[in-house]
Amino acid sequence: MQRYSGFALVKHALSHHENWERQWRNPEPKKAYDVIIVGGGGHGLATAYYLAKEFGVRNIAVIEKGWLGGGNTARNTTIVRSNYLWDEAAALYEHSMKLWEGLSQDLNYNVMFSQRGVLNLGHTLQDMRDIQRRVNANRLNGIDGEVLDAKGVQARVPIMDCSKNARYPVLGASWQPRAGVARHDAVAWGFARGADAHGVDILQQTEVTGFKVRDGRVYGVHTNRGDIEAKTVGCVAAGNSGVLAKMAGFKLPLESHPLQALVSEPLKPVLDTVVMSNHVHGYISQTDKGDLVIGAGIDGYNGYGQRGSYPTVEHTLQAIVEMFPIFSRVRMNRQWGGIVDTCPDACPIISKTPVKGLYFNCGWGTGGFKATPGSGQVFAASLARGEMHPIAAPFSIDRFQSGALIDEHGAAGVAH
Amino acid sequence: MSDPVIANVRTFDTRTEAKIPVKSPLAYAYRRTGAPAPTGESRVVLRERPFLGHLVLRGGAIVLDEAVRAVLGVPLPGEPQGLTRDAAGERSIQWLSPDEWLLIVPGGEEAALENRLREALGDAHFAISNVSGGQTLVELEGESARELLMKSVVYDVHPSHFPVGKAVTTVFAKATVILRRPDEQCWELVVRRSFADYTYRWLLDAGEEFCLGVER
Amino acid sequence: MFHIHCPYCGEHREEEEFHAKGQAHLQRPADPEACSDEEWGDYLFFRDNPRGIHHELWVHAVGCRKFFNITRNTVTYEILETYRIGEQPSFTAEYPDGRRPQDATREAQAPLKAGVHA
Amino acid sequence: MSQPHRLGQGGRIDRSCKLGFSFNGKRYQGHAGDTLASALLANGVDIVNRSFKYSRPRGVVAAGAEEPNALVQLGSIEAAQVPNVRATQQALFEGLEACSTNGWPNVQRDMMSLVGKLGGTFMPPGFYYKTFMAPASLWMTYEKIIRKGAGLGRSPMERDPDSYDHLHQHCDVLVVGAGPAGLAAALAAARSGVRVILCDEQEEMGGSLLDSHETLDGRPAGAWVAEALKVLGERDNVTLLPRTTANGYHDHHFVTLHERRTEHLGETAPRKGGWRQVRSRLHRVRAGRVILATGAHERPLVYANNDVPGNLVAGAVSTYIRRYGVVPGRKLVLSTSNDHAYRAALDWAESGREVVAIVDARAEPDGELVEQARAKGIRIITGSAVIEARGDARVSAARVARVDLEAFRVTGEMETLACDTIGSSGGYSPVIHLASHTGARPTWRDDLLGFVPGLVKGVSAAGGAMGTYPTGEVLEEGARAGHEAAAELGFPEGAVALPRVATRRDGAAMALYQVPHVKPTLRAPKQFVDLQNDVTAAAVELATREGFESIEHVKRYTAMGFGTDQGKLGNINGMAIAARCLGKSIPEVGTTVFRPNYTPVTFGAIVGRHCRELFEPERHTALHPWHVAHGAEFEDVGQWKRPWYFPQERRGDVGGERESMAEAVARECRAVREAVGILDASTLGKIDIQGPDAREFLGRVYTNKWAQLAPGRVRYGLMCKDDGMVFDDGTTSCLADNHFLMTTTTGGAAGVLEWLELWHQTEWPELQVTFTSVTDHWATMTVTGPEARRLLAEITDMDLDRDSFTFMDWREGVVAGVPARVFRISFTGELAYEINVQANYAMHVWEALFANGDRYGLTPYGTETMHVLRAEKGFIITGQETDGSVTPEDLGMQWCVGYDKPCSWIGKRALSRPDTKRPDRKQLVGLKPRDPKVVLEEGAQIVFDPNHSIPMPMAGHVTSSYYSPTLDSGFALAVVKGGQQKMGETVYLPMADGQVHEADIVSPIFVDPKGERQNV
Repeated sequence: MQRYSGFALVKHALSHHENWERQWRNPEPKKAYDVIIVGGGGHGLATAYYLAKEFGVRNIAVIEKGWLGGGNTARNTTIVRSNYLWDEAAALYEHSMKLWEGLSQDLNYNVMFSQRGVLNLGHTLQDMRDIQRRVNANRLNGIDGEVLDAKGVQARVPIMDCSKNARYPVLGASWQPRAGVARHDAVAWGFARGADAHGVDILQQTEVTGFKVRDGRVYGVHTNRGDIEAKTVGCVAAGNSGVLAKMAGFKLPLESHPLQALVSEPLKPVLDTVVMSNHVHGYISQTDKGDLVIGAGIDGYNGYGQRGSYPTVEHTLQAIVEMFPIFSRVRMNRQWGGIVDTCPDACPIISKTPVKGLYFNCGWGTGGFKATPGSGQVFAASLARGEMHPIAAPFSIDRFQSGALIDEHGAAGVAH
Repeated sequence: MSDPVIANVRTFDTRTEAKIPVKSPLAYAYRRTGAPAPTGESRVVLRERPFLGHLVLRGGAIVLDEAVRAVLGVPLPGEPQGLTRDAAGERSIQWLSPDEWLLIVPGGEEAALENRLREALGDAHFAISNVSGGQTLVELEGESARELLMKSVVYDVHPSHFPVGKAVTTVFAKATVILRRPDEQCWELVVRRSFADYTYRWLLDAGEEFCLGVER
Repeated sequence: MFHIHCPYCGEHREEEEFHAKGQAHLQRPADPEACSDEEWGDYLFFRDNPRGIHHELWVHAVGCRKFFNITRNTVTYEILETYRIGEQPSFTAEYPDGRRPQDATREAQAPLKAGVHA
Repeated sequence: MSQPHRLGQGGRIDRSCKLGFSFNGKRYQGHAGDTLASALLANGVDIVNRSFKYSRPRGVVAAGAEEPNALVQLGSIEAAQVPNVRATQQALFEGLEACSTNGWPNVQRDMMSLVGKLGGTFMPPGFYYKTFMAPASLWMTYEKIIRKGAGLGRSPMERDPDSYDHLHQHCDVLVVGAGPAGLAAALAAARSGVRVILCDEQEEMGGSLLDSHETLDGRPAGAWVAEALKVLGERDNVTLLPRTTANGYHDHHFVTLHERRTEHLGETAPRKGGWRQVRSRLHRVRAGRVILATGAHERPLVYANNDVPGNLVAGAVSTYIRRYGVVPGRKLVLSTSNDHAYRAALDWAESGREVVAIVDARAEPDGELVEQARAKGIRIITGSAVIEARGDARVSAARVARVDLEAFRVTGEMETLACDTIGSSGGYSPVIHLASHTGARPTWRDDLLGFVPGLVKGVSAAGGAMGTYPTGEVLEEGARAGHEAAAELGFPEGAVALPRVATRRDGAAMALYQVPHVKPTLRAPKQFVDLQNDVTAAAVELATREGFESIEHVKRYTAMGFGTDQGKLGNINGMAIAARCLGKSIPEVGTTVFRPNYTPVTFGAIVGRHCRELFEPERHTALHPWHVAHGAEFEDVGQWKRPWYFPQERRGDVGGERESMAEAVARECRAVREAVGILDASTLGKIDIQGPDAREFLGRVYTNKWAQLAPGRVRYGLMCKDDGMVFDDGTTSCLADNHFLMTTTTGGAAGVLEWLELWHQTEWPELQVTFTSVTDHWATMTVTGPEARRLLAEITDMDLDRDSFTFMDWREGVVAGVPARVFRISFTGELAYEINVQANYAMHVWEALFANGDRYGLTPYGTETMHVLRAEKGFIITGQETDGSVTPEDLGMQWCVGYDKPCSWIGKRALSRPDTKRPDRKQLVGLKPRDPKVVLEEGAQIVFDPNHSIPMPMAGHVTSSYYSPTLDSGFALAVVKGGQQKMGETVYLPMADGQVHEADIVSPIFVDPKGERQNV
């Protein structure tokens, strides 16, 4: 693999950039692999990367029906944080956060992880109780964070309306300094390049059409480019997980919903942190290019159309203008939608399945991007060992029968 | 004050003939938001008709129709979105859902009406709830009333789609209203009391360009 | 934004008047106490999530307040039909172009499928 | 004040109306009918901006929505700033002030351009990803520097003085675009009487006809437009919306139209007849059928230095001359691969300025316009193209060479032509954006050299949007679309009479996107594909070399098409270049997907009136005015404003400072425990339940039993979802055997009513029961405290005797002359009466209580005091003690669970799942801090072992915590793992400040554990 660095850039500039190598190959599928990962998004590529790099698995394919990183990895609002309420979720996301903190160097690919801090606003007394509860839990779990009052919020974000005149005045916020944003596409590309360098075959434009199952055990997949064998198959297919599970003959407690986001036109820097409000339903940050990136909650119905309802966009912008009245004359450039696979308890499934050798990693809802490295790493460990990694274990499908849900809807309250 | 006729249900006349000061749902809104008087320029005039009798009638259409005809002298609107009125235009009944109607009558008549209906209906399965204190009627009149509504409700208010005699429950800004067209001149909004201040403020704001005036 | 025909109001109304309430034709087990934990978990949490034709429960929340069903394509978002609680869909994964009259007759003769409201 | 490039005549501007404006601080003059762009060109302003990445000087290249360069900052005052306004779409008005969005110290001499020039070679696409990684600790510093270069314009820093609104439109046929296709479609549809909306984004309707040379029925095209608009304007069934852009096409033919109502009049909305107009309006249109008559955008060619000011799209040259009377230069070289671009050279020549040459990539162009150019003596160089522009701040020459497009190379015969303007044309791209929003995929047409829209049911496209360009055919296609749309809706009408248009013989066009250069692409001077994002042909080529093979990857890696123009000019060229590099065809590298908005839309317009006071409904009770008048502080509970506490002036300090919240709450608490307090409880949800099966129904939705509740009695109930988790609670009263009044929490009212309907309508339709909300009908006043009975007795004749009107009874009576239902229920633990009267009488009754209240010490209290008092009694608040993961058993409320009820009520089955049976679930307990002065933090986490290392196992958290004036101590409710079995044990609460509080687990009932006070 060509090393990337400032020096390399200068060197290549002298040869008019004619000698940059491909970042990943475009190989023909082999007949068989040790492990197949279905889904070439951030999580799938990360799984393959860690499997190859840390667990010594050499013969891996990532099967992607479209283009790598073309799903939710490319469609989210790039927020990375780990201030989750429940121990299980906190452990998972904090594990991920630690990987984020060295990811650019590890991948030799600058994913532009910008730890500019995330504010989760509270507008009601119950919001503030929930914030205190979460920040206290985070602290005892070793996750950074503090509770700010309205003045503290105003000091961090001078352009926000923190006055008492607002319809829902800002009462305070939780503040996680280590949280921030990253460049979403670069995460997929960086993992793809890293995995490819370790010999992983990334098979784009290859669609899984079924599983080869015998005696309750998986031994390969059918694809539009022929059958491919493997005794271990990990599905990391986000919104399409339900469709894959159906092919394998079982159901998942998942529903795929549209999630929309939008960007403004590029503006000179005006907002240097991430602001999220669950109560008025909007969150916002500004990219290094100057766009305000804005998002909100999911649409209420199932949808694979990568678009949602217009009122969701209206409500989101109402919330943004309520928080930031100065943005009223700013203009919205573009909106888009993703397909998020949501679980009843707003936590993912990282689990064995009724089919031996077949594992699923899905149900990330709106929280998937920030978990990319952590999810990939614990899933890789689980696939390599045939036993679920301790951080992944609580996220088993079984919890929907036992009732041991990890209900992040409850007091954490904040998605994304 | 309960009617003993039907012991299974407790009726209760929440109104009194005593001289008790009452506050209409819009009373506070006038004070808080202001109430510009209509002028020659006003292309919309707003008028509250407070303290009317509002009853919600639930049950099967066939059973209720007979009783309503007998008691009120008007048929139950059998078609969705139907609104019928008596000859004087003072009493109206509108379709809310396949088993739900809204009766609006002059204030003070509602309890007696409820009792007469209950009598007429006997032991059929039905329900009547008095909601007179919970909602108010707001009238909009004038050449721009329709445009003001277009700014406010998602429902199509074009005369071809919303003829006289129609009534719908729909989204008004971020609240719910019942919108009715009792005659050519006038639109009626049935507004929930707790949303009255919001609805009024919205109407004044959206009606500014039509020089909206408030008749009190 | 969807334009939804409310089968009770008899006309198309704006999506803002409605709330989506998840999968249609879910039936609560007749005897919950007789269910295994697995069956109860299935009833609580496991839903169809098809890519394509889906039967959904909606409520005309700002309107007649009635619940009803929608057959909708989850990819194109085309609404193929709306029908009242207790009625059967004409468009299904089996009959994506709608049931022909003879299909309907045949099904009417067969007992109602499980998971459908009476 | 001269306008060197303004023609003496022609165009649609009003020369008698002069408008002064300023750009980058310099004063200029233009005319009514100008856009800012045409006025700048008229005044000879070449450089309007600096480019985003390389800070290269940029000028106007187009004349409409597709313009990528001419983005300016508008506004003379802070509050009126608008960033990134496209000068080509901004009508000129008197006093307009604009400046470039980039360039320091100014746009003419930009220091950053040095960085661009020197550093440009080190900034290939994706260079960010390849560097700034070492040392890791410095990235945030690098990022700060990178961010300095971010953005185009800037946000205003003050509140918007303008307002916006929405109009909910419904129509049968929506026609987007009022060029020839759209006008014909609207005319045809309107004849049938269906409701038609015709919108157009430009200042004037007419589209391409406004600068056409053609005659329609022998008259100038403009005259036909005027007449068509007159006919349409006179029809009741037609709404004309000029200056209105269809920006988003959503499901089921819901289209949003952004109407700029005052942006052509001034930077803030002027007043009109005493009222302030809205700056812009968003029409939310629900259409039966949609006809897209959105025309086509001309593609520029990609050649070296094609971004130097003076490079324009050929069609824009014509538009400026014909429509605005502006020739954007003196000497033109035209580079084309088709006939229609010849029009630009002909117009240029007709305006009296020099056409140096027409450079045509085709070997033997032979169309009518070619003949006209030849006849005018214009030099035509065939089989060639402009391969490079020369010049820095303005084009000074064009390098022309013979090109072999098959081999993608220059074959020699180079020539340099002195000129100041290069017009280029690679053909048209149909405007397929709106169709693309619907999710329908466009298809590539080799014969048209463009994508035509995919069309979902109910949409049609006509004219340029479908790749049809001859005016006669466009009119026919438009009329057919209008006619068919009406016919599909059931209104067939005879065809509309269309004007005669002479047909022009055009030669075949040739596919040309990137022009080869003598040097290979990676070594040639920059050939721009996306001008706004500074994406070059070399960048696209490099991306494909690095493995980015789908057009989506190429776009993301290079940022192509992510600008505010969404790649209207550049996307197809970029796809063609990627296709060439990969040896594929254009459709093989992907299709082009567009998202709303077609052009950017002001946030304010999308928000409409839903801002400030109207952001969300503020619900008020009938007693709200009293609370305001008495200085209440309010708490937001759902959409309601509830009094939180009533701070009074400090005793003996009239007109002075008011109490703190702690002081007010302590006073209110004492009043209730020692005298009498009053709470406005009107916000509680109230549902009237009637029917013979009402009682059965209650038994199924509540956890506890309802079979025996007698008329006149009240009972508390808990509601679970079927997962066994508590979601609401409240009291329900038996009014009569078949008649109940249910109360819900304030925030849960709507949800509970819908919940009841859900179960009734879908699961138990056989039960005869109805539910009707009566929340707003009743006003509810809670009078509570030891003096409650005596106070109430002052204004009622009701029998309040403790033995006849007992706890959990309700009675009817007259209170202060008003019919009332009075409920003896208590949320404070004190003697309490909840008085319910019709809301219109509420203020009278409330004031009557106060008229008699002084001698009993009547004190109004708010939600905070209510919370303290109920917590002292261990009463839960759903949503505070519960969070969707708490069962009735976790709350220790087994007394409220009917385990032996005959039905399997909602939630019952779930309670026997393994996890809900665990003994170490978090259970509700009381916490008594060891230090009575400590009020634990709500949300504080509880641990058993405070010395454990991080991560520390947590055993629960504090759900409610207050200072109790009654106990003179802090106290709390909490959930603790296995807490009900740990009474008396000590737990620890490690806090952020390093303190570790100790507390004992106690019963959650702190005051009057036997419940005697409420029974007095």
